[in-house]
Amino acid sequence: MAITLTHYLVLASVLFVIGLIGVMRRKNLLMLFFATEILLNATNIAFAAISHYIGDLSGQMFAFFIIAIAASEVAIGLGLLIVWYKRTGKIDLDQMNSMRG
Amino acid sequence: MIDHILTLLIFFPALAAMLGFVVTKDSIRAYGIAVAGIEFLLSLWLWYAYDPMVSGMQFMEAAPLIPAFGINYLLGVDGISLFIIILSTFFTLIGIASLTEKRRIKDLIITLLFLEMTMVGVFAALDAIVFYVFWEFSLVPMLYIIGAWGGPLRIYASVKFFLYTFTGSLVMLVGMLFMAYFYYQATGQWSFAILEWYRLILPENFQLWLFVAFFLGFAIKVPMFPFHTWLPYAHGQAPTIGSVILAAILLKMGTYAFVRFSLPLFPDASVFFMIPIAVIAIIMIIYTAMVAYAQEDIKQVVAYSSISHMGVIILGTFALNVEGVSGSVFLMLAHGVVSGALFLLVGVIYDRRHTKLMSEFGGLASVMPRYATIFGIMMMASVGLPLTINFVGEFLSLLGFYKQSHMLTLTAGTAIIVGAIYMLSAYKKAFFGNVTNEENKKLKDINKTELVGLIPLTIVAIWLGVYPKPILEPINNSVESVIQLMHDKAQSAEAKVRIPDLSGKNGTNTMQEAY
Amino acid sequence: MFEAIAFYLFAALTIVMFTITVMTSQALYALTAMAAGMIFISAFFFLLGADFLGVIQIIVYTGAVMALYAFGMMFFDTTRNVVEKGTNPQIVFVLGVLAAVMVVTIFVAPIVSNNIQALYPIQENIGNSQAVGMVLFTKYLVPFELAAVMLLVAMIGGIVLAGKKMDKSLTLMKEEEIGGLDEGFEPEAGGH
Amino acid sequence: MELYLYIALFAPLVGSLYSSLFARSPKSQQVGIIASGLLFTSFVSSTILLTYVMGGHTVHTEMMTWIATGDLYIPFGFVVDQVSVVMMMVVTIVSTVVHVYSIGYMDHDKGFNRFFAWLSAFVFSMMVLVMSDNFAGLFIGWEGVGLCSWGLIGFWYHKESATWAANEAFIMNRIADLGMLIGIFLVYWNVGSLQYDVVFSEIGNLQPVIITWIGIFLFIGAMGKSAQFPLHTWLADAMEGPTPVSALIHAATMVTAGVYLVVRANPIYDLIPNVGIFIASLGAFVALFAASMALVNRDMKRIIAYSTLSQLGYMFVAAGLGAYWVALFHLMAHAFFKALLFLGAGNVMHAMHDELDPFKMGGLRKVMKGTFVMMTLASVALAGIYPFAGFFSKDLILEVGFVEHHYVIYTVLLLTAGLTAFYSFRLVALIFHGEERYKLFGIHPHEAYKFMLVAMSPLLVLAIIAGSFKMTYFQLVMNLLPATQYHVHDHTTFWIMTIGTQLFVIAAILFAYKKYSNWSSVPDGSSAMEKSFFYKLLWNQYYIPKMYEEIFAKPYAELSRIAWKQIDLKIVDATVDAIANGIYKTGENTRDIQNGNLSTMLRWMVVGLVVLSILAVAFTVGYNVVGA
Repeated sequence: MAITLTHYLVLASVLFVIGLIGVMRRKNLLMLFFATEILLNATNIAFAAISHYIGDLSGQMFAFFIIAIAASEVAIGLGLLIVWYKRTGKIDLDQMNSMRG
Repeated sequence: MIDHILTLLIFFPALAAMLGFVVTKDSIRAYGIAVAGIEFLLSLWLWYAYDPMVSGMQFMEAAPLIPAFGINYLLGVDGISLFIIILSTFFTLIGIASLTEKRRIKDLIITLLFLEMTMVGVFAALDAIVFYVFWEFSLVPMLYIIGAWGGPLRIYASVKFFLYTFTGSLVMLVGMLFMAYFYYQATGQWSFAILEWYRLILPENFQLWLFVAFFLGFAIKVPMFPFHTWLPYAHGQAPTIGSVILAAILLKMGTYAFVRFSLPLFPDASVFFMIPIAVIAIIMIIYTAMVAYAQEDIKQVVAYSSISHMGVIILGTFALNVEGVSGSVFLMLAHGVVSGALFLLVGVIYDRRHTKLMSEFGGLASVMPRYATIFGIMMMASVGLPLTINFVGEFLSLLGFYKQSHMLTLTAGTAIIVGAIYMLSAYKKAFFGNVTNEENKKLKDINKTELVGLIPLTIVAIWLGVYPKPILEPINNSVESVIQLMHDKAQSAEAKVRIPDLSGKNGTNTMQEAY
Repeated sequence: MFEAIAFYLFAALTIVMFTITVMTSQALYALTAMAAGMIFISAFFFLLGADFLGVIQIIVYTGAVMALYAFGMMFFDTTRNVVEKGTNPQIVFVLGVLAAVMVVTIFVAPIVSNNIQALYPIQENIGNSQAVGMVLFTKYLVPFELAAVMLLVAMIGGIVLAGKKMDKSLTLMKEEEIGGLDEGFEPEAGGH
Repeated sequence: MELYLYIALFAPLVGSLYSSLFARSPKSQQVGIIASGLLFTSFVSSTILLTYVMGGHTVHTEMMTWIATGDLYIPFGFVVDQVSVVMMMVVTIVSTVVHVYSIGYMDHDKGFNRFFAWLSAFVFSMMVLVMSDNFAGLFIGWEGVGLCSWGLIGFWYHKESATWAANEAFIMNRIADLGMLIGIFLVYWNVGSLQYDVVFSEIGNLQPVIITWIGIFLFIGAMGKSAQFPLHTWLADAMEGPTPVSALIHAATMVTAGVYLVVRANPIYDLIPNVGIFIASLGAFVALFAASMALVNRDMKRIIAYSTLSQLGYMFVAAGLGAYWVALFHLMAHAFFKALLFLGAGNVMHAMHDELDPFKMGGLRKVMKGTFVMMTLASVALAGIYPFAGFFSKDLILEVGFVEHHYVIYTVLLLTAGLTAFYSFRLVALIFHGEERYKLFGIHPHEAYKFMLVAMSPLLVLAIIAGSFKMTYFQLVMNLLPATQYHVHDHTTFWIMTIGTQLFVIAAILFAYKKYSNWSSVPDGSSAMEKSFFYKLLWNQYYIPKMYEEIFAKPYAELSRIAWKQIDLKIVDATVDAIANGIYKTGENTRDIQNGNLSTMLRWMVVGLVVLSILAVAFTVGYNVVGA
């Protein structure tokens, strides 16, 4: 019973769905960030798996860049989060409605 | 200088308009007349230098704009565009000379000069992108004229005018881009030059789609039924000068573009769509004539009559033979002169009474006889009486289309009946009968400023009706080459039959010579 | 066989960990579960022969990112249960599953039709790190540099944003004082 | 000779332009005199041309190109041949007389100068019509006379009825002109030219069905101008115009243009005898139809107008049966006596202060001797009594009908001849004989100016002697028209027919005199006759104008209103606005998405993701399916 690409992809999508559920469920901004990390990781698995099964390194390259982006995102996101928290004392999504159109 | 006369013609008014900002308010009128006069003389010079025996483009100018995509600044005139350019400069001159507007006259004249630039640009452009740019630019001054000097509903009218025509031309732009892409696929090079597009022979299904894309842009501009509703609003709200330019020149852009783009680029599609378009044209003719008959506002009568006449122009264009297309091009000029004059005339009475409702008038013939006379002449020209300018165009357009369809022409011919009905009844309501309204009893007859505009128009309307040859001949030569080009390019058997072959005729230039 | 066992094991673990991350109401649990999940993911990378990526995953994600989150959490009240307002979990679920199915199909479809060809084939005789390095510093040099710059910018940004008024201890200050820290902005709520 | 041609053609135009210069100025006698003088010049030139043409020559000249495009070439070409010269003579004679007469008739009118501008313009158009050497040129004149007719019917533009009648005439003519135009198109696309000589020499090569259509459409044009049924209503209404206009345009010249067209296009109609029969039948019908309406009418001018209509029917009978020269001859003779009749009626109107009801006149014989004599003689000529002009032309048409074995037509025409005599003399008797009923209305009639009577006298002379030109005329036109002599070969039959007709007509005259010469009261609609169905039917012109009003005019107006208010504003425009509003509303509604709540946004993001994924899958699968 060899593990095929499909296995990995299914896993990746399951993880992605978990991430999505998190994204939709969470109101706490910090927890939301966690969910996005899950999304990114799910994609990473998919990329690495495709890369492996096709025999092309490009997939891994993308995974690297995703990691880099995730790192940056965390840095900036947390920074903003802290500023927001300092201002309002809350990190609840529902109360961030200053962008109301 | 003659080599760059088209560039001069296009940008001289624009430059003059820029300078106009520093001219004082008192002298702006004289300045405007002078600029428009010089421009008009330049266009006459263009006519003088134009060789009527050559059917192809003349005074061609070229300068690269974006060479990578084959977008070039290409200009040129042939018999089809030459006279519309002259008509544009002529009407700008007349419009400024007979301007009675008092509000912010400086802005108005500058706007008009800008408008003149765009109009000349549209008719002189031989590159699709340049054409498109001028085409869209022309909306802006007109939007401003309607929006700033118009009647109470002016904002609605101007926005409607702008959005409507703009939407149509966006579809047209897509068509142009695709056309250039197709050219790229066929030749490996990008080109937006219309003359180079002429050489392409497109597959029939492409022709159909592209034709529709171009058609939408043009049809809204013309405006063809059922895209016409912006026009009555625009005319109803626009100041006199706006209506005059709109009816005389801007509408012609659509019909001109049909002749310039649709026919030579898509001969098979033109034949394919000939009957449906003719049906639309006939609906335009009869339906809008009926609507015109029901109007209470004399300006709306003229506005709807414009649409009705544009239907005849479309019909002539899609006759796809020399008689019909020459007739429709001539009718563009004729309708420009006549409808422009009629709008000027309506403006005269509006200036005096500040109403355009016919029920307010009646018996004007005895109070303002000179006015009534000129109005009568122009009305008869509009009705298409022989020896007036409109007749030549209408006669040829209908004659041309008769070759294609007997029944449709018979139906379209009712234009001469329904046209007479609404025009005569409007004239009767406004001018005949006794003067019933006290306010009308002391109206002053037409004054010198107004005559400055109307007399030349009257002369032109009759002169070209009696002796259309100086204009008809160059038009005929250029149209012949377009028709021959269409015949040569046509693929379907039906198109080969419908579009006559002129190559056997003496003195007709073949496709290669012409373009 | 080993591969299959490893895959299923780690797959199960990852899914459980991430589910905890998403579902728990304790921020600390979430953080911890996620860190564990990250490490389990690196196992897949090793399984797939992407050794370098696996190492990076552990170092960067688990080492750096999680540490950052941990620091970040110090600012917030983490002991309290995170209260989420009710959203309709069914819709959430259906949408999520749907999306996942789509994603799977998207990825699988081209492979079924064998449309993908390797641009940068993995060479068998050299190690993964070496291969990665060759590709990364040749074909992907510009994106790599850009990523580096991005990281730098993010770092500076993070410091500037979070580091403002570091000299003041927010935990020791009174609510009114916290509110007055940002000039020009009115604090909307009076703390917790 | 070309010089004379141009003089004959353009002298009226010069007169018109000259008069229009003064159109704004108060009345000045010289305008009328100069215009008349120029008309006379035109007449003299026409006479010179006539003598030239009688010498067996024709003049054909091309002034300049008018329209030339593609294969179409239309010049301003003019031809003076045997047919057109006859028309030119008729037009110039009658119009010169009418011009001079108008100087007196329009004496007190404010629009005196304007009147001459229009009138001369009309003559110019008419000359173009008859002299043109191609169909397009004919059409110029055709529309030109229509325009002038519009201007002259509506000359008193403050009168609602006049302007209405003017518009009616113009529009009705336009309907017919469309037929004419289609006929021209057919000619062009089948022959390739509009020049008469080319068309007539090549018309035989066409398919019969096309020739038939050409004939029909050209005749539709003729029907409008000559007011044939069903386009006849405008002619009676056109009597709103000044009387000289009625004399010139609506009796002598313009309305006969249709006949002229058929005569001119005789090579076409020769090939399509079926259409000819139709024309003749319609003509006979109109002759009777119009005469019947004239029987009861109480408007002097309308009676004469119906009489004109009836006579036009005669002409069409002749033309339709191929006796073109007879038609043209009757056209000429009719022009003289009908114009005379109208001008006489004008005198009466003047005398009666624009009263038109002959029942309110009576006994005018004593005050208006000259007019009385002229109108009586004109009526005699109209009735066709030997040796007046009408006898030679009208009886000839009867003979044509007989010889060509169209006995129904013959009978109808014979009956109509009786009716004609009756209503003509009913009019004469009512106006000039009997009691002086006008006194009840306090009118003091007076005879017209002397010079007006003098001006009318050439017409009188011609109305009397025109018949004697018959052979000269025949010699002249047989060069161009089929020279068929219409003689009843059997002498006995001939004499029975001639004398019988004469007796019948005279009996009708006597009956009219007997019934009306002692009329004493003004009918008020109470008599039994006036209540009878037939009287009402005739009085209301067979209810045709009313029917047109109900069937065409009102529905058209209503439909127009619907087209504007319901379709244009409520459907077409509303659709456009609805699209615009739809876009606007979408914007308004989707604004709520941007409520600033991040989790809502996130949810939308997921929705978008799902949609995009579905699309991607659909395309991929679709691509694979199609590609495989």
